[in-house]
Amino acid sequence: MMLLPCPWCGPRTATEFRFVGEARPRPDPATATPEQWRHYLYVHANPCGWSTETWYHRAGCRRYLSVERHTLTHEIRAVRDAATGTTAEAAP
Amino acid sequence: MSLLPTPRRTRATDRADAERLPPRAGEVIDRRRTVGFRWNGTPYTGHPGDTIVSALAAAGERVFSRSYKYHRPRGLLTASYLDPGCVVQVGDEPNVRGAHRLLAEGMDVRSQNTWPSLRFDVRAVNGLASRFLATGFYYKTFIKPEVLWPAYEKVLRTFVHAGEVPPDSAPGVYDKRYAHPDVVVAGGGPAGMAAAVAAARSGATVMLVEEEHQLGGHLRWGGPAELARLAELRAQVAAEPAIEVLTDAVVGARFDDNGIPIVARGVPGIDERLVKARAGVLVVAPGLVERPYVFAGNDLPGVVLSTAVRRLVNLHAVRPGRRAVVLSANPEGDAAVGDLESAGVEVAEVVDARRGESVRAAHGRSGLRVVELGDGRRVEADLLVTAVGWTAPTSLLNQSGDRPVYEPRAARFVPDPTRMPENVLAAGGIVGDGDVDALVEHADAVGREAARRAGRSASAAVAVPALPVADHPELFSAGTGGFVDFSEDVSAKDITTAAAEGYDSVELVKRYTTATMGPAQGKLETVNTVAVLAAATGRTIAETGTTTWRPMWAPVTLGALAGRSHEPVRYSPMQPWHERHGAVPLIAGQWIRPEHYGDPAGEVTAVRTGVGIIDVTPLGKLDLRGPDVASLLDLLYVNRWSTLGVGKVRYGVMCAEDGVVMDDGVTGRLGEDHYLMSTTSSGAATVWEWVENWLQTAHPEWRVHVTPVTTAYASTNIAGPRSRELLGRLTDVDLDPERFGYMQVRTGRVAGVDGCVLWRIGFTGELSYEVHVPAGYGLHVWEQLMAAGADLGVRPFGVEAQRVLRLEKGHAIVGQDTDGLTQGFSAGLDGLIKLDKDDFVGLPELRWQRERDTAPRLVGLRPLDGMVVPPEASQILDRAGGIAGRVTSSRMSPTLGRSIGLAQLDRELAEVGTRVTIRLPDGRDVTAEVTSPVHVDPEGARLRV
Amino acid sequence: MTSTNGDGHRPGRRRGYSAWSLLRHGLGREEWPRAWYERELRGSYDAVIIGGGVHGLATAYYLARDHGVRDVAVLDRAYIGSGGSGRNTAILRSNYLTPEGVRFYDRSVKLYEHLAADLNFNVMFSQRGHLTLAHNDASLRTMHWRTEVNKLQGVDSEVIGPDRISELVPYLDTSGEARYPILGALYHPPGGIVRHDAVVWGYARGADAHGVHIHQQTEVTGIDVERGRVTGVQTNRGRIATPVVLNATAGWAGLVSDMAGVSLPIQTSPLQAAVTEPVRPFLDTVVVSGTLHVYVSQTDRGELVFGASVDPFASYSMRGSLEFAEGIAGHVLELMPALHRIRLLRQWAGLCDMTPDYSPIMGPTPVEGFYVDVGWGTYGFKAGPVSGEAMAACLAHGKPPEIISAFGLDRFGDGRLVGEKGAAAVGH
Amino acid sequence: MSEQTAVARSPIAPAAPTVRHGWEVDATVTVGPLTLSDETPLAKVSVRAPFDGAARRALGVRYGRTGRVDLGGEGVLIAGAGPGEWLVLGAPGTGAALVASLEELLAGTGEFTSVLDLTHGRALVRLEGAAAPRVLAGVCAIDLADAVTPDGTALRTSVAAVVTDVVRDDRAGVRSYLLHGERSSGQYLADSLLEAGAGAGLEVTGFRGLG
Repeated sequence: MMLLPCPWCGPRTATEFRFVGEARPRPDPATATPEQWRHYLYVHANPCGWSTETWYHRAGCRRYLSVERHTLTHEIRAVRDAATGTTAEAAP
Repeated sequence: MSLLPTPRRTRATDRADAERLPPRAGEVIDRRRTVGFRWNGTPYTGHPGDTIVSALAAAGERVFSRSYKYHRPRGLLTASYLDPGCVVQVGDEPNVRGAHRLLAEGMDVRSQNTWPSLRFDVRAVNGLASRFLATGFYYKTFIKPEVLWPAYEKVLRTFVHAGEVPPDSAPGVYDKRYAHPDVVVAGGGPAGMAAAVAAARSGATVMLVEEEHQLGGHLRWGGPAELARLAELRAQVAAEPAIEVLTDAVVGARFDDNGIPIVARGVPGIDERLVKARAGVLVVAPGLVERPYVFAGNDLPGVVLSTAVRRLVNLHAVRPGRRAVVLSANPEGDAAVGDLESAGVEVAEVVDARRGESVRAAHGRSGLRVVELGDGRRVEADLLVTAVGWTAPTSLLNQSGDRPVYEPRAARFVPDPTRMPENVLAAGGIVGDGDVDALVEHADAVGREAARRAGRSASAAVAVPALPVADHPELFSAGTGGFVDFSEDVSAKDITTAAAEGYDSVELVKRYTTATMGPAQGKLETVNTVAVLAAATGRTIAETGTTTWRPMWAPVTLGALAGRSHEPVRYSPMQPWHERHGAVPLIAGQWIRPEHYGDPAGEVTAVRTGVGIIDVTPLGKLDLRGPDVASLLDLLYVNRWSTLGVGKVRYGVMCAEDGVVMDDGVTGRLGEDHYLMSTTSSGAATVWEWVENWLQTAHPEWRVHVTPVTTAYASTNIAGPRSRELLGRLTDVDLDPERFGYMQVRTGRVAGVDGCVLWRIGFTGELSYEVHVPAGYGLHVWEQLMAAGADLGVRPFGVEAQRVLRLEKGHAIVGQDTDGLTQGFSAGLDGLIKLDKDDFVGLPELRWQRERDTAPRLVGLRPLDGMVVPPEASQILDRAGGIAGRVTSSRMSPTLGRSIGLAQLDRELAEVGTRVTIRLPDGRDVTAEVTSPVHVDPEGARLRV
Repeated sequence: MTSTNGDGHRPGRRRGYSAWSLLRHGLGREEWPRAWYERELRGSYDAVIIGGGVHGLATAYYLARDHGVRDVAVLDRAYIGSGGSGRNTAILRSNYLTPEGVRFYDRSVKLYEHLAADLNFNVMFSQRGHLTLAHNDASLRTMHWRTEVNKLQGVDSEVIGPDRISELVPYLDTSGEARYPILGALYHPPGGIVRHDAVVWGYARGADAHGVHIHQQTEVTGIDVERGRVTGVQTNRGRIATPVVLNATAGWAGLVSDMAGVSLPIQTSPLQAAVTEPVRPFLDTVVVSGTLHVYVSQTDRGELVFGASVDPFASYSMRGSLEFAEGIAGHVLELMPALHRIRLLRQWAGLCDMTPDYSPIMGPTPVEGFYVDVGWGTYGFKAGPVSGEAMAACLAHGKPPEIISAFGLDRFGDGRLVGEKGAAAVGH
Repeated sequence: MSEQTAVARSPIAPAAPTVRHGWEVDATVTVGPLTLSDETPLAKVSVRAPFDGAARRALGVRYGRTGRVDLGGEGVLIAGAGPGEWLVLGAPGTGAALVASLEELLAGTGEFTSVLDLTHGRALVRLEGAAAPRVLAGVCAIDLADAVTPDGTALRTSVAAVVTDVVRDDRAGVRSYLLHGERSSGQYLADSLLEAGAGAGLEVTGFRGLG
């Protein structure tokens, strides 16, 4: 299994994480049409290539992470804390 | 008259060591000791260091198995792990590689796929019939009549070529561990040893992994110079403490980010160990695999590879035959001639392929008798040694992303260095050719570079010298037939036929003929398959390409892969009491909890009429602190929370963004900025992650700290009309209903334990208190409750009684009375969902669900015959006989003395009073009336006493 | 759509396979005819089917055979059956959860039962029965639910207890002492296994015989859409003009649909599988445990074939993982402890196009002439014949037949999902 | 109101139970070189605060490291268990006092902080001995080499498939790991370690405390 370089914990096997999915903006629930809302619920870009995703490090720091990952090679080029934006370089 | 001696039939013990040679310089057997074993029931002996097959060969045995499809006799071919003819059953263990597995005292070795015996196998198919078993024959036959196919299939299954696993197979001992070496070297030949030594000297930790039982590779069966070099390299390895040597072990695969499984046998006390290495750099140094030659009769016992002969003679001191023909295209073949002569084997003919000489066919019945040469001459021999070239076993390189390319000049595939990832290097024969010095020099540079890339030396990139490939004639097939895949009984003709039928790409021919799909994973077969296919299609080998090399390198036992079982189980602090009091366990996810204590109906009655206590520790609990908790709750629950006062609890339901019901529970406000949330037992982990998800990704500005405290508290629900009386005997909290009302929370001391949280809630429909005590005191408090309530008739109750109690009260269980598509208004939540809130998770979908008002509803159900309890999942039919819903919960109610249920039912039939038809599993239909979900005490009077 | 057959090839059945023909070929030196031919790639076809797996080939076969539409090209970027069709674990069953699903897969099993005779190609469908084990109350309840829905649709399913399970599969640990005790099972006698490649080849041979062109090593690089309708496809071998395109590319479905500007509710994830060395046959039925994420069957060659649930993240990688092999081995041994000495021989992966409700997406799209037969997740192979039959009708008539009407792409916009998650998640 | 003196219990069943500091503990004493002890009676307090602010400076420990400090007259071990998350271990029975001291310590930071006594919510064991890394390598994927995880390292990872805080806390130069996790799987965790350590001669010993 690939290693995911957690900005807080360092590289860990992907099994320590939960894949949440492609990062998608949430439409305004007050104004969203059914089409817009269900696009948000169901439709994926599903690229074969670079994808920006959310992962949760459930067996480690328990932080939600924003991950840029290549879906074919599993190369990872950027990981940051979803809330604080912290990267490995900036983590204490 | 034959030049060959007639085999003499004697008792096996008489023949032990009959073919054993005088001591050899490089032999690995210990002649001072003998090892006894049985072969097909007959006692044999060998020496420590012998493989099963070398011991049998030393006793003069030459046939070790029958082939997969045609049940042809098969003998030794490679004398290595890959040997397709030497797969045997050892005791309980099937498919043991007899030419690799070391002999052990008392082994019960049997041949596989033979009936009634290895010598006389009735399924053996003669040459004529084999034409009908040609490739693809299954696809073309047994088509009609259809009804007969199952019968045909049964017969086919009896042909299976394999060992057996008894149902009472004795347990094995398997181990698994993680490792983090800087460098893993796959292959312990001269290149692997040199690379390991160089890496270690550069500061790296190294795992050196060798499939055979000793380091050394081909040096082991060489002459005095090679043996001297071997000793020197072994000493260098032994001198490096940073090298961990694993023999009888293989690198199984290379996965993402150098995740490398290493499978090791021969660890004392352990059948097989899986080392899960995460390596900085992988050095691939498996050497080369000698390739068989394709010609008629090439599978006869007595037709062997040159490396096999050299191993047998030099490592095990076994004379492989009496009279030999050697087909040689390379120095290894030439060396085999020398070995044979030194072993007293008459070399009748050396056929030098470099001079255009060739072998056409081998003849014999149960073993080789005559070799037919290219020039038409027929030579009597019991041994035909072939040395026609090499296969580069590139499997680990392919798995690393490399695409080795065919080099016709060398007649083999070589790595493409431009496609190798940074963390993988290759050394030794897989890269190129040279004498030992050249191989070692190259590997030394590779080892130093590996250490550097693993971050263990700060030096500049190491210049790795080139290792050129030597010329070698392209010799794959004599064009006279013969087998391409010995394990699968696939002939050259099969490949040609398949190509002619349209299965003309390498992947299709593999799938159609099953060539390369056997236990050797293509290491012996792939290149010959490709070569024969290329010839059949008029393409080059490079154009034809190869099949994918898939993990594992060598098959791994399920036991080793599984390792120790890691299936966490969770217990409440009261578990010892439950076990002592006859609780019937219920496995609920990781939790083990009491289902009942022998009488669930009695437990229900105790709660309705007196008092009962249930261990509800598994209920999920989250401690929430901070000024923004109310905003969080308003977002996650469908109902309103900002109005909840301190000291109050409220029931809440969470939906997902698609409006589907996700979880429910009560949450209490313990202080101004302090709440305790409960979730379902199974939803505890999911809800925690869900809460964190919204906090971290949507509202990082909110100040909320979430801490899971599920098992910080042992939770007991005290339920029943006398629950107040019982609890009052043990707590200093004022239970007066005027001051501690329904849906309120208090903290205080229970049974001498401080810091307890008391909720007055009513899942059971009775007056009840849920007491959460610091978990270490859970057992103490439980025991105190049982003791203090003895005169009140307090009874423990389990999950089953609770299910009945909540069903009587009409409380839905998320996941049972709802499913993966049930939205809020289909779960009986009409009164709870606040569509007028600005936002909450799932709001738009619930708004639309309300507007459509077409979704199924959760209803109560009472069969007209109150003695009939429709099993849960019984379907409810509409008037046309279609499915209109299903019974989601159903029990006999001890309180009402009749059956009651809950159901998901189509909107049209969901009005109270409607009569519906339930189809029971036994096919009968019963009529039931739709009711309110609340069957007992609909006014809630019992809760508010 | 009109029926044409431009290259003068005579459709119909070519010389058949039988014991007699085998005898003839065995005794003589007569060569077998090709199962299908390499045809010239033409500049236009009445319909282009992207994806040479069982779905694409079956659609082409039924289009030509039942609807007379023979001017059809099936394109595959590698070789036929190179995707999910050749990578699945070849389990067939119809014991689904929703009435729509049960009816659909039941039709597929019925077609499979007669497929060998229909195609004159033995696909070795072995109806050895299918057991889905329940290890807890919740899954036992789901098994009952499926059973009742199945029975109402005329599908043979029942819930059986540990004793009967033990009779069917003596190697299972039914002692009740296990960490995951076996409380019962959904038993589905018509379920079984089939030779997956043979299904692909049989359909390819049949389609070819009816005039369909099969083009391997032909990769689609673009789809031409003008004014809202399809006009052709671009390939690595040139452009093909066509008014009708079917996307039957499973794991790659999203990428191909994107070429036509159609977004799909699909996430691609690998599904891994593995096979052991052969051992003497001891396992007659297919055994599935949803709780343990594992399914096991034994082929006529004696190999045990294992599968699991999809990898839990989006990926187009077919490299596989060690964790899969460890997990599957651990779970198999939880069920059948005696198998610990059997060796895992080989593992591989295929790509699954997962939908939110674990039901497929079949039928027209907002782009006229562009049809999808996608969203096959982990259950595409089971549905090969019925999908081919239904999609052929859909292409021929321009609208989906009743049997797939619940599976339209528009259901996601309308919020009408078909909840198969409970039965399909690890429902092999 | 009737009550008996309450005894607190660990989730890990003791071989030779006795009561100390109000907790039932194991009286077994082993002198072997590789031991596992149940340290659940230790007070365990969780602190939450911004990961890099004044609270962190006040605690003196960053994520991934440990520190031993004196808090309200008690020697405690502080582990940076997560970003913005600290685990404070103290002597049995000091949980409430620790909460008070920590709240006082953090009050001046002006940051949003929480202090929570989790003594009863967690299980804690100590694996000690030169061979401890070998045992742990059977159930934990972390590289335990000195260069990667030296003494004073705190991390969280999966141990035998259970999420666990792994705190390296060598004693007298001997390798020692504190393993801290959710309470109800404490017995499972201890059993898993004993199984993984069986070949290395792992033995159970009684409660030791922080000393």
